[in-house]
Amino acid sequence: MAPLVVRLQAAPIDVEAETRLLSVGRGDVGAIVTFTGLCRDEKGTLSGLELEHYPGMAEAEITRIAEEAAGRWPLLGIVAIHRHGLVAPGEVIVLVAVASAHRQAAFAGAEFIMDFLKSRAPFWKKEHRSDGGEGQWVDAKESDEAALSRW
Amino acid sequence: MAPLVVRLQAAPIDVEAETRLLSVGRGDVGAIVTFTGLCRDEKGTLSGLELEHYPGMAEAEITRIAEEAAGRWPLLGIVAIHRHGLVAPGEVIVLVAVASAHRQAAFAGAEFIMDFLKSRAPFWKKEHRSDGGEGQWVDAKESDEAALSRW
Amino acid sequence: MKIVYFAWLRERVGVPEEVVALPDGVRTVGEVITHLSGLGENYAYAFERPSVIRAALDRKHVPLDAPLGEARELALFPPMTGG
Amino acid sequence: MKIVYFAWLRERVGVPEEVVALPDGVRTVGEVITHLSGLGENYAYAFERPSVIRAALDRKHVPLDAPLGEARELALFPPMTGG
Repeated sequence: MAPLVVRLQAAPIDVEAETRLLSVGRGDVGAIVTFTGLCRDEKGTLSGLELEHYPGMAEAEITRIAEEAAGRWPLLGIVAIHRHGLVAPGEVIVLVAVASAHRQAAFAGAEFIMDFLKSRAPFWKKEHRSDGGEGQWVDAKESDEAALSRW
Repeated sequence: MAPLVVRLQAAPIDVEAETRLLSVGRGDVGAIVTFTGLCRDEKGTLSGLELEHYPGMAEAEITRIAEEAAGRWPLLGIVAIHRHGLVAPGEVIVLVAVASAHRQAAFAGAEFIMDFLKSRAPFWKKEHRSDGGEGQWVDAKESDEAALSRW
Repeated sequence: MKIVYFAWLRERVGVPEEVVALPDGVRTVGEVITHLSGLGENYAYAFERPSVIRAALDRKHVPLDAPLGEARELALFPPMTGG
Repeated sequence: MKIVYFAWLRERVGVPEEVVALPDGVRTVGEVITHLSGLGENYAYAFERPSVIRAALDRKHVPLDAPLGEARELALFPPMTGG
């Protein structure tokens, strides 16, 4: 496996710059699959999401998931970057980019990482309401837990 | 369905600019999956790939595949851009970017489009060899035809 | 009928497209291929393995047993390798 | 033992972390939760549905019946909603 970049940051994610690292100056990468998860405004009712995380564990857990993916498929590079703190609608919450020689491994690796990141990486989202009212903690979806069973 | 962009071009693809169109100024997009297929150099033996296409049919066929995806999943936007002519190693041959509210639909839509694009869009690749020798036409892979059966 | 060729089929036939007068009995794509195969060495070489040939009528994929119908353009090409 | 809380569990308990002296009989994560539930109304509210609680010992996920062993930090939190 080649580059593995895992990072948490409060600042906006530069998707293009982070993804470029996977292919620049090399001729073996034939496929890159990039997933970006964006903050939705829920029909204008939200002004943003507050992302709480478990420092120390969050980065370690994403690294563990990425390394598991690298062991399952012939990947040539992985970038996984997650925001914390306040994120505005339209901004990127998470970026997962996976490089491989061929598309099947790149797709599988990216989906695997996202599925496990959703249910295993210690992050929690709290809504910030546009009307200033008390926002709710986002509920975990059963479909996210169920998504793990296919791997 | 929202924006559907299908284009063939001889010029390099600006992945970042094309993908940005899917989320700019909107709060309903929660997930974008981007696939880029890159020209490999096959351990330095290739100086590039010549991409031949069937004008008129290529764009129509990719549009048909994208519309089929939009009918199967709740997609909020699709961008599919394919190079023709000479492409150098490291350059993007094809970009498929799919937006949705949630990640499962975005992943499925992007994989579906790529699987059908590979075996149904009328493009053919000829190798250009680094040593100046006569390059070969790339053979279709049986695994690409087989990939269609899962949809 | 206008026939267009792509990739190594185009290289072997020697032209990217041509208009071919088809005998009366030729009614399907496969029958066109059989007819073309008899037109010369370059055609025989191009169509030596008919089973790998793909076809489109008026820019829509069709199987080799498809009738020509009213189609104006027949495209013949190897399996596609885009993406 | 050092216990850390996240999300609505942190809000309900009222502190992000604390050191709790555990009685001798408390040997598993689930037993810690039972013990905490008896420490006051805020704890009882936080842990009213023990089945939804997730736990990590020294920053590794563990099931609720996991023994505490030599772990130094227990984290308790709701199901995760990252990504």
